[in-house]
Amino acid sequence: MYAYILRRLFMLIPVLFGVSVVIFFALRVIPGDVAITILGTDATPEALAQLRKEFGLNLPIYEQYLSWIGGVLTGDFGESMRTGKEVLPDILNRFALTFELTLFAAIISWIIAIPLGIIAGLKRNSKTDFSVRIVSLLGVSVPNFALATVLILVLALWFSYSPPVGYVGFFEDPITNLQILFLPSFVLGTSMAGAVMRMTRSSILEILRQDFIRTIRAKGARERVVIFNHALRNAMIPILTIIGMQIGVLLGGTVIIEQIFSLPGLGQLVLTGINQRDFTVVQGSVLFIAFVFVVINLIVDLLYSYLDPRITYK
Amino acid sequence: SNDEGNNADAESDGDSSVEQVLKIANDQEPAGLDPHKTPAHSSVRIYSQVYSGLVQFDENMEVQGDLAKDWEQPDESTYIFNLREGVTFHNGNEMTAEDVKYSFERIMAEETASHIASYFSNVESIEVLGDYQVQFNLKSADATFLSNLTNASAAVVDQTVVEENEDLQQVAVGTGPFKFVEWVPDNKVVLEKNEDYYNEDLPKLSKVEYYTMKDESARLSAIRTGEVDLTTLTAKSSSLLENQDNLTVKDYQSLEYSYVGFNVDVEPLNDAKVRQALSLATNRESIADIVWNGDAVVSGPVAPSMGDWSIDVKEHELYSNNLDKAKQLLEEAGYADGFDITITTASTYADMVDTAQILKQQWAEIGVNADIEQVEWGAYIDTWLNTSADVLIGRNGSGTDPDRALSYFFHTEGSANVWNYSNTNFDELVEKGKVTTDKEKRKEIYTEAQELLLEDSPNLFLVSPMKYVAVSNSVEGFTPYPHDGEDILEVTKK
Amino acid sequence: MNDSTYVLEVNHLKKYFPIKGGVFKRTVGHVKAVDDISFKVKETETLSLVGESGCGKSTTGRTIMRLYEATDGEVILNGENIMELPKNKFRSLRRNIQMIFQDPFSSLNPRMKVRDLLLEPIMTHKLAGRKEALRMVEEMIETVGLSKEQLNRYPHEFSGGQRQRISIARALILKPKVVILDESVSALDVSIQSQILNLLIKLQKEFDLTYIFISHDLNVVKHLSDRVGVMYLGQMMELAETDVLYENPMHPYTQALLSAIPSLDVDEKKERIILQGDVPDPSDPPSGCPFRLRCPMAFDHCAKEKPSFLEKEEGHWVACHLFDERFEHQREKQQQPETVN
Amino acid sequence: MSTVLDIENLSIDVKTKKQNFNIIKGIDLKIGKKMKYGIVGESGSGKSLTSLAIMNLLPDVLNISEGSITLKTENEKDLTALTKRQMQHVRGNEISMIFQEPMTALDPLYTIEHQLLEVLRFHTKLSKKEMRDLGLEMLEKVGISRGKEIFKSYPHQLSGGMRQRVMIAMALICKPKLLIADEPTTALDVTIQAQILDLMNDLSETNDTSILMITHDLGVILETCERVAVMYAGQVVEETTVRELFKNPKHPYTQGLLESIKTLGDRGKSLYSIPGNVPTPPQYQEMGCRFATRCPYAMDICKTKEPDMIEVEHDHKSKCWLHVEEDAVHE
Amino acid sequence: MKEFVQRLIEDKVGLSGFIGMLIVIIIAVFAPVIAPYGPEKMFTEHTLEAPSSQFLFGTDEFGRDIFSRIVFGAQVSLKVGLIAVGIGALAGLFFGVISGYFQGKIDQIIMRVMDVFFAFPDILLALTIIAVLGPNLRNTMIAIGIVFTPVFTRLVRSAVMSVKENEYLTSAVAIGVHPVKIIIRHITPNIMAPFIVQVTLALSGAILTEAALSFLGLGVQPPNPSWGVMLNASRTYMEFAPWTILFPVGAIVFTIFCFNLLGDSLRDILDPKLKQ
Ligand SMILES: Nc1ncnc2c1ncn2[C@@H]1O[C@H](COP(=O)(O)OP(=O)(O)OP(=O)(O)O)[C@@H](O)[C@H]1O
Ligand SMILES: Nc1ncnc2c1ncn2[C@@H]1O[C@H](COP(=O)(O)OP(=O)(O)OP(=O)(O)O)[C@@H](O)[C@H]1O
Ligand SMILES: [Mg+2]
Ligand SMILES: [Mg+2]
Repeated sequence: MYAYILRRLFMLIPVLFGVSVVIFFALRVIPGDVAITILGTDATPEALAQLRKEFGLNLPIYEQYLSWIGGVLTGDFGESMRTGKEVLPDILNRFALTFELTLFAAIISWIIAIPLGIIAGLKRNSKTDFSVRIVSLLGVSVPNFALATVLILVLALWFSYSPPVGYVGFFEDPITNLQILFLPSFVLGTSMAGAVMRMTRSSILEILRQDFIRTIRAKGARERVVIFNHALRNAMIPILTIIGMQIGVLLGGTVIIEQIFSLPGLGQLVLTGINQRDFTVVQGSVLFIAFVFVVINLIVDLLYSYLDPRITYK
Repeated sequence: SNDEGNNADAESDGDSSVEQVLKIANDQEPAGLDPHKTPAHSSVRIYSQVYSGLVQFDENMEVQGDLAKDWEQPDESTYIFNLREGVTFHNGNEMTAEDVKYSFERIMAEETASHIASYFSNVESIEVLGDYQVQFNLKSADATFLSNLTNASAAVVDQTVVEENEDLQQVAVGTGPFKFVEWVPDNKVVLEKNEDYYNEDLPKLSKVEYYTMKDESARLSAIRTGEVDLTTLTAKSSSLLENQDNLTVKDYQSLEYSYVGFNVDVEPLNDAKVRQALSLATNRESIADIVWNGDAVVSGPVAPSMGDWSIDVKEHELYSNNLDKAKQLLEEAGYADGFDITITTASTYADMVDTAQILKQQWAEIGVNADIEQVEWGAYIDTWLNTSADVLIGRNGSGTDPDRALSYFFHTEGSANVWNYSNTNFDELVEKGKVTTDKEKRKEIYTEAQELLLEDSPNLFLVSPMKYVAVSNSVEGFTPYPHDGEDILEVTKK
Repeated sequence: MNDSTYVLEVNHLKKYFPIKGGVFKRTVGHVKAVDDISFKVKETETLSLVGESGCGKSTTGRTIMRLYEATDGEVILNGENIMELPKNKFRSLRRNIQMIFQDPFSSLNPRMKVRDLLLEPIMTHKLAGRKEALRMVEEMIETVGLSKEQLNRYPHEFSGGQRQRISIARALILKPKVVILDESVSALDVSIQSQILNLLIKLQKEFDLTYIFISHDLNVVKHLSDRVGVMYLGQMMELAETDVLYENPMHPYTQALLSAIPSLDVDEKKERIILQGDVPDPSDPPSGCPFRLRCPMAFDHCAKEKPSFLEKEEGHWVACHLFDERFEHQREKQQQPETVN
Repeated sequence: MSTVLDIENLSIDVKTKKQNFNIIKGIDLKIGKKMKYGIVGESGSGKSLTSLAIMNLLPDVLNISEGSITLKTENEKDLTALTKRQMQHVRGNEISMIFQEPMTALDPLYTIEHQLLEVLRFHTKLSKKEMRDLGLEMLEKVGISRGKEIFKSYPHQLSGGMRQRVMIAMALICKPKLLIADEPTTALDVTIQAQILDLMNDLSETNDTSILMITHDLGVILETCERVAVMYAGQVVEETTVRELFKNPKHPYTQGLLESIKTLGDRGKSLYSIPGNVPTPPQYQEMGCRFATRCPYAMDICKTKEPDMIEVEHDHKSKCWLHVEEDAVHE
Repeated sequence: MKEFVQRLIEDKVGLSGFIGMLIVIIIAVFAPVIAPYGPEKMFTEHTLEAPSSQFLFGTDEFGRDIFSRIVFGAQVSLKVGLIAVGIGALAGLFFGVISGYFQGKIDQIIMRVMDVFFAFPDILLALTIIAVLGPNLRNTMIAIGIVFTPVFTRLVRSAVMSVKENEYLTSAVAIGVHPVKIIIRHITPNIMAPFIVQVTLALSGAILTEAALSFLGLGVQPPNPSWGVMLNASRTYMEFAPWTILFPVGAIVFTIFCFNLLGDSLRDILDPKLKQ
């Protein structure tokens, strides 16, 4: 088990190396650099050259890469070219927000999706099933940014409500934090819910067809036992996959929601970074997100082996 | 609004029962706080509250003292400033002539890469005459010098702070009305009252919080529900708030204008007739109507809010939207059937994109088929800088002095003349304008220069938009000016 | 014996599957699925391999076919060691040795019509032009007892037995010398099974085929084979002519296996040897004789040494210490196997 | 002999929006106390459905259209008329069942202990310890000595034979009156099959449990059962004692089946084989005798009219027109 | 195939999805016929007018007919969907088949590279690619295509590996069929079921992603009538001209919904496990 974790962590290295190379060189290919975006229309060739020198952008690309990756390996992600702030603490700070948002969204989606999915699966082809399927598909079909925009407007116009401005961390002020995060989590959660609902339904259907369910019934089990102790637990495994995937996707996929709700999350950091050609920030964040993504995959895999004794990692 | 209490200053000039905390929503995150290095408006609005310069504009755009009590001019190219005594930086250090010298030398030093270095390229040397007296020696007479000094970036900084922090992007220690408290990236910047501000009555607020809210609908909703007290708006949303009774929308004419830039080296744009034809094909009112909700004025190279400096372009022939004339000019230039062209614009700014779309439609009427290519901001600046687009849509700030608006952008050697435009007559005119200190004469020169520029049309100057600020009714004393749209010095909350 | 009468010789064939483990997924052990097996197959005879699940029957067949690369050993087909041929070269030789699989439901590509399924081997080996090939297909389909009209159908439109006929046609259309049948009738019902077995016997005569018949059904094996090899845990335990083996099994395992077949005679109550325990894990086989843990006659030496595969009587090979001269006395000493009615 | 289970005229239909036809028709079976009863038939002949019908575990699309299934234990009850709750009490308690695939019949996520003791939790009020002891005792009985270890294992850690033993332990732990074994050894090797059949024989003897053994292997029937019903295409075509069936098969299908098995092993000789294929349910809807298409003796009437189940000899029933003809001749 | 059509017709949900998709396709194909005006035609006198008989869905801030733009927008959306998914699906098919069939080193290499791309969050990867290539319709399609490639590769690879379990594949090898032909004739057709399902789902994903990118101001650019562009542009007006946002959102939701309906029921239809 530990050997397995170790191996997986080891396998992280080539992936992260690949990510670092791809993002590093992609950024250099993008037209424009940080000097240009800082100076804007005030740019003069001298000022530009000076700034570029300051950021080391005048060095050969491979040297730039080596010095960056060398820093990263020693835990030094460098400083933002734009603001001069250290990159890593900023990433961690923002990750806390994005992660919280993702987690809430996931929880909201489970609360909505799993019970409905179970009901739909159990009553396959009934009216309930039909409506649940339609609703879940609708959930998937409505772009979350459209939902967010409409929600913000409707709440402000009809209920005079808007979430508090200025983000505060959960540990600073939990209540305000929850108030701030509720709407965005809700929007993300509903759009996640559709897929989870679908997966719940189909894996419940799949499990109910299995032989062992028949065995349990043959033993004289009540339906409640059949469903909750056996069917659901088995169905959780594929559901877990999709949840894991969604959490991974959300970690970087909250960009739009963060922007709409003015949340200083990781997505914002990258987006702003790209727009401002703040290479160090983008490189660092993307590498970090990739790291978290791979780790989440690992955790999901480990959860599998926890849920499913057949899966053992050696 | 619920907010953590402010202990620094309970009793204030405003209604003492109300916390004097102003919450402002901005569309952009500050790019950094170093006044010498950061031209972005999102930064200026913050560091201009923290730093002061030697002089400043009053509401009529007349230069008046700030850190300098007054100044004298022994000759055309020498300025002596007498500083206020007893002014301290927010860290308690006294501000002296040495600091002024240091600050401007920092601006002028090449390694600072300051965006306003060119403003002071005419400065020969700076001499400290006494603790409170400093002398600037210019290479030649310079009519722009004083107004350049009003620039928020021409701020006086504390040398020790610079040395401690290497640069000033993360810290802000000035002599201005507000002290910098914290900057939480992509979230907020907090300032608090400088109790030791040289003007004892000011500022009236005890605290200012700038929130970054990139999404306009979020800002709208926040100002509506009173979560924030003040926010900038686009023309489009301003009308949405007209009937809102808990707030007022204030507008002011900006110092900016939108333009179409041509690479005058490439065919067919190297032919002035073609450019004139395009000018004639352009219906600027329509752009003002659609893009700016009707609240923009037709502009030449010097924005109309520069008052006397700008010429009245409304009646100019090239602004007459005369399609027949346009077609005729095209024919003369040998493009009777029109041509194909690509308009490049920044996707970051909706108004530019909208403008491009309208132009595409308008120009089509004289047979010019335009494709629109949008690039995002970094690439846009790159394109601009390298003149890698034939037609570029943009917005310029025409500065506070006509020299900036004309010489900087269109002089053959002008730093921002990316258009490959070169006209010796024009060059001579703006060179002369810069050293002419007599206002009337200067005005004549610049009028001529503007006429010339319109005729050559290296750029098509379109419209100068209004800017809008939505202010909650609990805010008093807020008046935006073209040169300072977010002056909060006198603001109180009730 | 004259070598030329053997179409196929398998010498010391081994197939080990690696077990990966450890931090870097290195090979930490092996499943010795086939562990040093040798036998020869005469032209037009049927040699059967029997044994319990997991004993390596299929692996033997597949390794001979080079569907798995052998770990060691040689397979001599028509005098040529096919294990040493480069893959490309061997591909063209495949027409000489064909295989028919167990599962009638998954052994035909569901998206190909029967005609295309049968054409494919001919076209692959460029045995004929398209017209001639079509004729061959039509002939073959009738040979296996289906009709030309059925060529246009897809596999799922056929019953299991019919599908197995198609599989047979597909393998035989190449006119191979050797056919390996891996549990080819096990999945079929009794009444269908007899049809297919009859067909196989008929085709063997018609085309002079040599069969290697892999099965766990001892009744079917008895019916079909000339010689039978009994495998256990990757090794050959006993090999003899069918009648000899069924009448006079030497190896205790063979005895137990034969006794476990449910009898079909109402009046005969046969004595069964009930073996204890399960087949051991092939990745961790017992020392010495692989069968010793379940063997009712095991004695101390069985754990020490692996018995060698010896020809005890003419054509009757067995791997058991009881038949080693050194331990002959053990055989007498042992009680009659524990019996159950 | 008194009867434990009495199935009368059982028919099962498929009912969906798209299709609606009969699959199993007119099954009559009587299983006596302590009797070992076999049902034999080819794949798809309806053996499993019959057993599932007894347990009231038919899939949703299938339902019993006719007939009754009477369980005669302390009190007599028609299983088709029980409520869900009552049926749950019968399952695993009075009738239990083991399935063909020991691989998939156990929940992969729970330990053997959990799954074995679950039955006791459903049907008894024993304490935890009592359950454990009983469970271990039961494992002992099915020949698993390392019960405590096996308790902690998960199904995938056991071999097929072990799993099937666990299934048997699970089925017998409540001492049911009837054990239904649906092809309990098909997936197992011969030597393991011998172990399992042996075990089932022993246990039914000691527990007075009747067994309904379902298989397609006549050999298994002969080894284990006293009576047997031969099923073909959803019907019972012949029913008698095992001995009688082997000595004196009446129905042409049974005859063919036995013939083909008996010729197996006579090397060189061609095997006897019944021509043609088993019809599928949609095919046999309109047929008279469902075996008619493959029957060497088929007459005209066979194709159009379904024969009755006739007691051709004492305690020997067969469903074939041939018997009617014979009778007619005799009379 | 026949059976497949049969099943689709019987499945009302899938059928309605299919019909909906057809409607969108027809609208896209016949856009020039259906739309009363050109998508970029501005009626500057009629800016932001409510729906009327002249302008069925009203007009936008430039006085363009929203109905016409939505109709032409269908072209853009479908084009983005089809081409982007086409790129991703073909690349995924190619790499997935190679990976799954040959296994070993090449599989390792391909999958590690895919892992790298997979580790980028979708939107961020698309953003980066577009930043590199420049925002426009073509590059949006390429970017989305690249984003989808790892997903398809993984799907195809695992489908290939499960097809490889089938004996018909071993049988083809045994017959001596060349690996390339095995891939073309035996593997590819048999992985089509999950592949097609993924394609329909990816189509809706692509349309949504395009909308999201346009929303961020990247991706398709005005005046191109992409629904995402329309939606983004209209956000400012939605309060006093709700039709400007309502119809684009409606169009997106309808299309995605239909694709999902279809994909969902295709999954049921094509999944042999769910048959019965
Ligand atoms: N591809 C493989 N990788 C690893 N182990 C394998 C592989 N194929 C077979 N084995 C192992 O090799 C041993 C022999 O398997 P094989 O399939 O040859 O047995 P068999 O006698 O054909 O059994 P059955 O009657 O079940 O078909 C088994 O333990 C099996 O688990
Ligand atoms: N859910 C169902 N819907 C429709 N038909 C079904 C269903 N389940 C079974 N059948 C059909 O009922 C018939 C009898 O099936 P059953 O499972 O009882 O056969 P069996 O005799 O047990 O066969 P096997 O030996 O293969 O287990 C078969 O033809 C089968 O196709
Ligand atoms: Mg095998
Ligand atoms: Mg069955």
